[in-house]
Amino acid sequence: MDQNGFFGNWGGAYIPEVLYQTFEELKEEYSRCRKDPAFWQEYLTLMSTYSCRPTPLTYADNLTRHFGGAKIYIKREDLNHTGAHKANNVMGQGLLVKRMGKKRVIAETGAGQHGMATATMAAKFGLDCTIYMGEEDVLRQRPNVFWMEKMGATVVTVKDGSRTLKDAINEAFRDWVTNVDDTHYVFGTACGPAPFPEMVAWFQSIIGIEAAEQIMEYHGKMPARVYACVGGGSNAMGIFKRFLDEPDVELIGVEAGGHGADSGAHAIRLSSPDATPGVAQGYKTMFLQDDDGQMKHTHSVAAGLDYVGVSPILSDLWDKKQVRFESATDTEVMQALELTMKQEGIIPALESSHAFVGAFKEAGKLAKDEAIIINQSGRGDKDIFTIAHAFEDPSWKKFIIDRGIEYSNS
Amino acid sequence: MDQNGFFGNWGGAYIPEVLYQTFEELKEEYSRCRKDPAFWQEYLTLMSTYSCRPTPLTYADNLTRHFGGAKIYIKREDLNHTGAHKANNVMGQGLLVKRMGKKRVIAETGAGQHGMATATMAAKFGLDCTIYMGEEDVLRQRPNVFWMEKMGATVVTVKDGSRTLKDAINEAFRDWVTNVDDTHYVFGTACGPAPFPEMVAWFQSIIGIEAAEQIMEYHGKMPARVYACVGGGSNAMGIFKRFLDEPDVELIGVEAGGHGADSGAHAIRLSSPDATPGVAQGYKTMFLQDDDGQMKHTHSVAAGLDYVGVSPILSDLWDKKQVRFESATDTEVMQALELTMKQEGIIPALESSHAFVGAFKEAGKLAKDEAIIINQSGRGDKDIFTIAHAFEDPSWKKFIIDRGIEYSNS
Amino acid sequence: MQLEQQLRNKLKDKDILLMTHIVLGYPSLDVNREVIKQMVENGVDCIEMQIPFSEPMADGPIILKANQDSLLTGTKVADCFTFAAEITRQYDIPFLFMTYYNIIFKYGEENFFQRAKECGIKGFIIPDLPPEMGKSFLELADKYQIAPILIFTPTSTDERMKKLSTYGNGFVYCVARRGVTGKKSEFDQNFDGYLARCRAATKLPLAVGFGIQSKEDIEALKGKADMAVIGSRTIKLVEAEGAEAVGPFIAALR
Amino acid sequence: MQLEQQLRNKLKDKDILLMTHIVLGYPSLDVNREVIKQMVENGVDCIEMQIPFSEPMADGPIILKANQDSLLTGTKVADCFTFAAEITRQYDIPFLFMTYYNIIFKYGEENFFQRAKECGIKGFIIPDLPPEMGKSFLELADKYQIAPILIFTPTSTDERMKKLSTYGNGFVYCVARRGVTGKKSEFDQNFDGYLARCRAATKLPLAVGFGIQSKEDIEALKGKADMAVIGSRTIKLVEAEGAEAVGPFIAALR
Ligand SMILES: Cc1ncc(COP(=O)(O)O)c(C=O)c1O
Ligand SMILES: Cc1ncc(COP(=O)(O)O)c(C=O)c1O
Repeated sequence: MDQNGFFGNWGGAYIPEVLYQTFEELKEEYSRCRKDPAFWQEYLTLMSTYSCRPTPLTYADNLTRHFGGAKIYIKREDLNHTGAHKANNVMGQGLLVKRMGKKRVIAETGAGQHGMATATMAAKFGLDCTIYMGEEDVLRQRPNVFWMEKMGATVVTVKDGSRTLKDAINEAFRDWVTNVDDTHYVFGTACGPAPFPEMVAWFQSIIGIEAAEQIMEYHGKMPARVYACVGGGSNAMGIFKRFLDEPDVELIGVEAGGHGADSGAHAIRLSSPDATPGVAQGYKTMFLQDDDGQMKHTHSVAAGLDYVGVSPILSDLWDKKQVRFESATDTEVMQALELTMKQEGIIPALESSHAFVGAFKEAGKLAKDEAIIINQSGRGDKDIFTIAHAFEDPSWKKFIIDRGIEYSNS
Repeated sequence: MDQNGFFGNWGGAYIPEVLYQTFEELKEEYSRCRKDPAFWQEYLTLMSTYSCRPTPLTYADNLTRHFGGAKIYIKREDLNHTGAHKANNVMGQGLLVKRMGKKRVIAETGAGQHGMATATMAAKFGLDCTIYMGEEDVLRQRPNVFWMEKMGATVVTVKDGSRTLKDAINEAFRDWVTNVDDTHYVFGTACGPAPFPEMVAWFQSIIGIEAAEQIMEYHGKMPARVYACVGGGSNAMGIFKRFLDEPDVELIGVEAGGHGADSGAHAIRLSSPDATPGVAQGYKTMFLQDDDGQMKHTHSVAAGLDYVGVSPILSDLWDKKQVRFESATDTEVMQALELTMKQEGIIPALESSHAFVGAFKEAGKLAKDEAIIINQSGRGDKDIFTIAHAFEDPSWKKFIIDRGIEYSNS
Repeated sequence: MQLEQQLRNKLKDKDILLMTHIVLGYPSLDVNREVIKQMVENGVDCIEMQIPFSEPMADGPIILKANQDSLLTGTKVADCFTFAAEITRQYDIPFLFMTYYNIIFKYGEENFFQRAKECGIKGFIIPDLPPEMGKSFLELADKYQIAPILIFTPTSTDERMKKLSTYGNGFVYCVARRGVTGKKSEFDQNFDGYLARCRAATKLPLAVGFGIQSKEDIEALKGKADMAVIGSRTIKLVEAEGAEAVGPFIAALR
Repeated sequence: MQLEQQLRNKLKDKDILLMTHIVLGYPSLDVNREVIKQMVENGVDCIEMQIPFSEPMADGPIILKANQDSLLTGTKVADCFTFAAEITRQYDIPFLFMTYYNIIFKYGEENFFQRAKECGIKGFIIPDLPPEMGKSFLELADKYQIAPILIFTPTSTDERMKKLSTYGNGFVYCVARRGVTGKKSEFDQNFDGYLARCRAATKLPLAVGFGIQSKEDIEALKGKADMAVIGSRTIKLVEAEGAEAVGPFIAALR
């Protein structure tokens, strides 16, 4: 990151003036933390006592045999407290908030995972908490709203724009510019104005640091490829970072193909020509926008990938061809999810299942003495409403209908 | 355990003759495994690469301050793969099944956690799997049924008797006597005929072994008390075992008080006079039964504690006053759950919340330089249907009604 | 007269004996009365009366449901004793109690034996009480001269059968197959081998049960077993056609 | 004539100037036309025309909705330029573009400046473009003599204001409070202190915006600021009472 917050052509901090001072303080505190080994140690201790870091690297025996190629390893971010890699970033920012002495946190959330993680951190650190969530996502992920509220957070349903993640981000910014003095905005992914992309990627880098150590222990050498899904890019950067300087490791980011790259209903920013450079939500990156610069609606079965922008760090790595980008359609995602459940007894989140698709397409073509790592960013079992729905499971539908009738009559 | 499978007056193996041979083989394999340090090592490796052992011991800062007494530590079995301590037992038995060369596993399940864990293990180990689940529990915990089926298990709804856990156990036994040659019955708790109580407690003892090491590291001495909820008794035995010989550690098992000890609608076996000695489901223990020896209906807001019997090992420790037993009512449980979510950002399962009630009642009376450990046997976020229901959350109800209408119309 | 001797006496006149099964209180003790009458009058040699239990883990769906329904209508262990006393006075064939161990344990083992003796019961079949768990039970059986009927199964090794035989009395109940009551069994070559193993392991008469439903099944057992056991089949019959149907059904089996 | 000079000339005759705000295409360009007419005829001194953007992150609910509705009816950037060209020809007061940076970036910075110049636009207000991010933007502003309006806020330090001032031109937009457009501000002592800081930091005229809704608000600003900005208030007015209501409202402010 250069001093203006750019990674090559991407990034920066396109922020309203009212936030200038708070960003100065944030950057200062962040850079103090980065230089202070005690901070990272404090972070590690927190993550190993409150969440369960290091998360395991699981050898997927059956999937490996199924595809007959490279050994498939799964990095188990699903086993984090609150069920996804989001906890890494949030707990890290929580420590920062404590240092800065702020009393309140806000956050946007798409899938609900980042909101859950933030509400959790706020409960633990005794902070007030407001979560912004697009109306469409509230409808998709109601259970998360219930839990956030139970943990004491206020959940605000955002009814503007496409009523998804990007609108929740806008609304969170509106809160921030209003309550800037006592409030920290816990940005949920490696996007947004600097220093967020780098800071979030830093906290998430714990994933790759652990994974590298683990794969060396189990496999004896670096993996041939590492796969991660790419929404905003935080779990991807989290696992990629450590491997960037390893010459023989290929890094693959898998984006949300939705109904297909040609359908217009997707969230592919880097692996299709639909996106163009733009500036929104405080940073410059490849956006899905029209010729006037208006953001387009995106679609993915996975709420957490249903986003118009992408980490400026990833745009830069894409420019420099250090990361390859692919996409996975909704249909492929459901198939990969089903296969993984049946073969390994593991339930990846819909978001994470995109990374599995990418890996499954390529694993069979690699030599058996190679290994690949899939970053399982989260667990799917809390997404029952989306997953059972997507599978159109009849007994699930019947169950919901019966419950609905029961509640209607009571 | 004596050679007939008794712990003091309790236990034994009251099994149909057709199972005799299979129990002989099981006991033999089990005793081979117990003697073989390589087996335990294999078990540890599996649990640290597939689940995330060691699970953390979390210091509950806010709760400690809230009660103003002993330091409260939480053993985080909720962070296990599949979300509860049940995985410890199931993965252990899975290794045993592999050794015995059986191709199929069956299990009973109440809350659905043990069924989930077994279905998961079966997927990973490539075994056929059938899960028996009482109809009432299927209705309470439908999402678990969905996941078990997705992992390839057959879930059989048991409509006999009280249509809960004990009936699922009976039905599993009926399957076992029929398919004894190729099938192993993965008993889900420290009950049933010998060697199950001891074997399950052995696999679960990993909880206490870790917890003891962790508390020594964080607190510098043994805890004053250790709390665990008691359904069948596996998570309780799991954490208690290591502390049994520690003279200054008091062990407290918390049973399901349901609507209250005097209401008749509870599942208190040891901490009220309602239960009497009996023999059922293959073992001798304290059962909730009438004067003729017919088992009574039990009640708890937590499906996993809604059971007529209790581990014979715990009955023995109760006899010997090595464990103290208390109970927690449904109402107390909901309050403890809510407090824990708000204060610590942690969501205990309804079952586990019983242990929290026990600890909360006593923590304030202990000195500040003492520590207590609560065993959080599982996570509550997958119990959204029970928990949101129990809280009578209006927006949850509305969400379900709307979804139901949507499904009805499609 | 001891159970074994009673059966051996009967075997002097018949190729094979017939034991039937009823669940006490299902659908009612009155119907039980009528069914027993039909059974005895049509030549049944021995009847096992099941005292219902809430957790009949070795029983299949038909008997399971009968147990539960009986309990729902309020059948108590005390009623079963009273009924047994009445019936054993009335009919001259041996009557046994079949039940699960908890019924005995909860009643108090010795009380239970004493009361059963008073009621003229000749033997106990307890599917969840292996001899290892039944030390005092077996001693009391001896003391009260009530036959403890032990069970052989296809999974029992020769050695195990021999051992069981030393504890048993009256006869041995050879379960025809793996599984619970109520389903059809195959009486094939394997089965013959199994029965031969049973015969070799004990001097007691052999009863064969689980899945016997027809005259052919019984014919097939002649010369190999001493007694055929009809279980769920008559329960289904009573459910479908009433108690009166039992007599003709039994008569047709011979 | 440069924007600053234009304003200073006006300030010779008036205690305080009035700037108003419209969202182009909301509810339609036709209504915009009528509203602007009413504004100019009733003495408005400067108008900022917002080119709608899908992500107006610094705007409150009223302007946010106006942006979205305008886009829904199909407003394009090209339409905004055409409209601007028409309006600037018609009225003699300065017109500014307010928009978010992506609209300019996507159009191509230089193209955008060129076209805006052709259309007679005198300044740009871009709330998400701090000078650090706007190097080429500021160079082009200089080249095309379109004033880059920079923004002071109550959170800006003296040092920061000084720095901003060196990049700005035309006037400085002093945001009255933390937050987004559309809510009432308190013009209290703190506010006076803030305005004094603003005045000390720059030689440019000071416009005060965010939450100015009434004659009293404007009166309170006299002597402290050079221009009052009315934003969301007129949008609400047009929604509630139609474009004709704008004239009397503006007239009553003076
Ligand atoms: C489980 C999971 N994975 C991935 C993502 C996508 O975010 P990112 O690309 O920042 O990792 C989300 C976002 O909510 C998520 O919940
Ligand atoms: C989370 C959890 N805790 C506790 C229990 C009770 O079982 P046990 O007493 O064997 O630990 C269950 C049973 O399903 C459970 O799911």
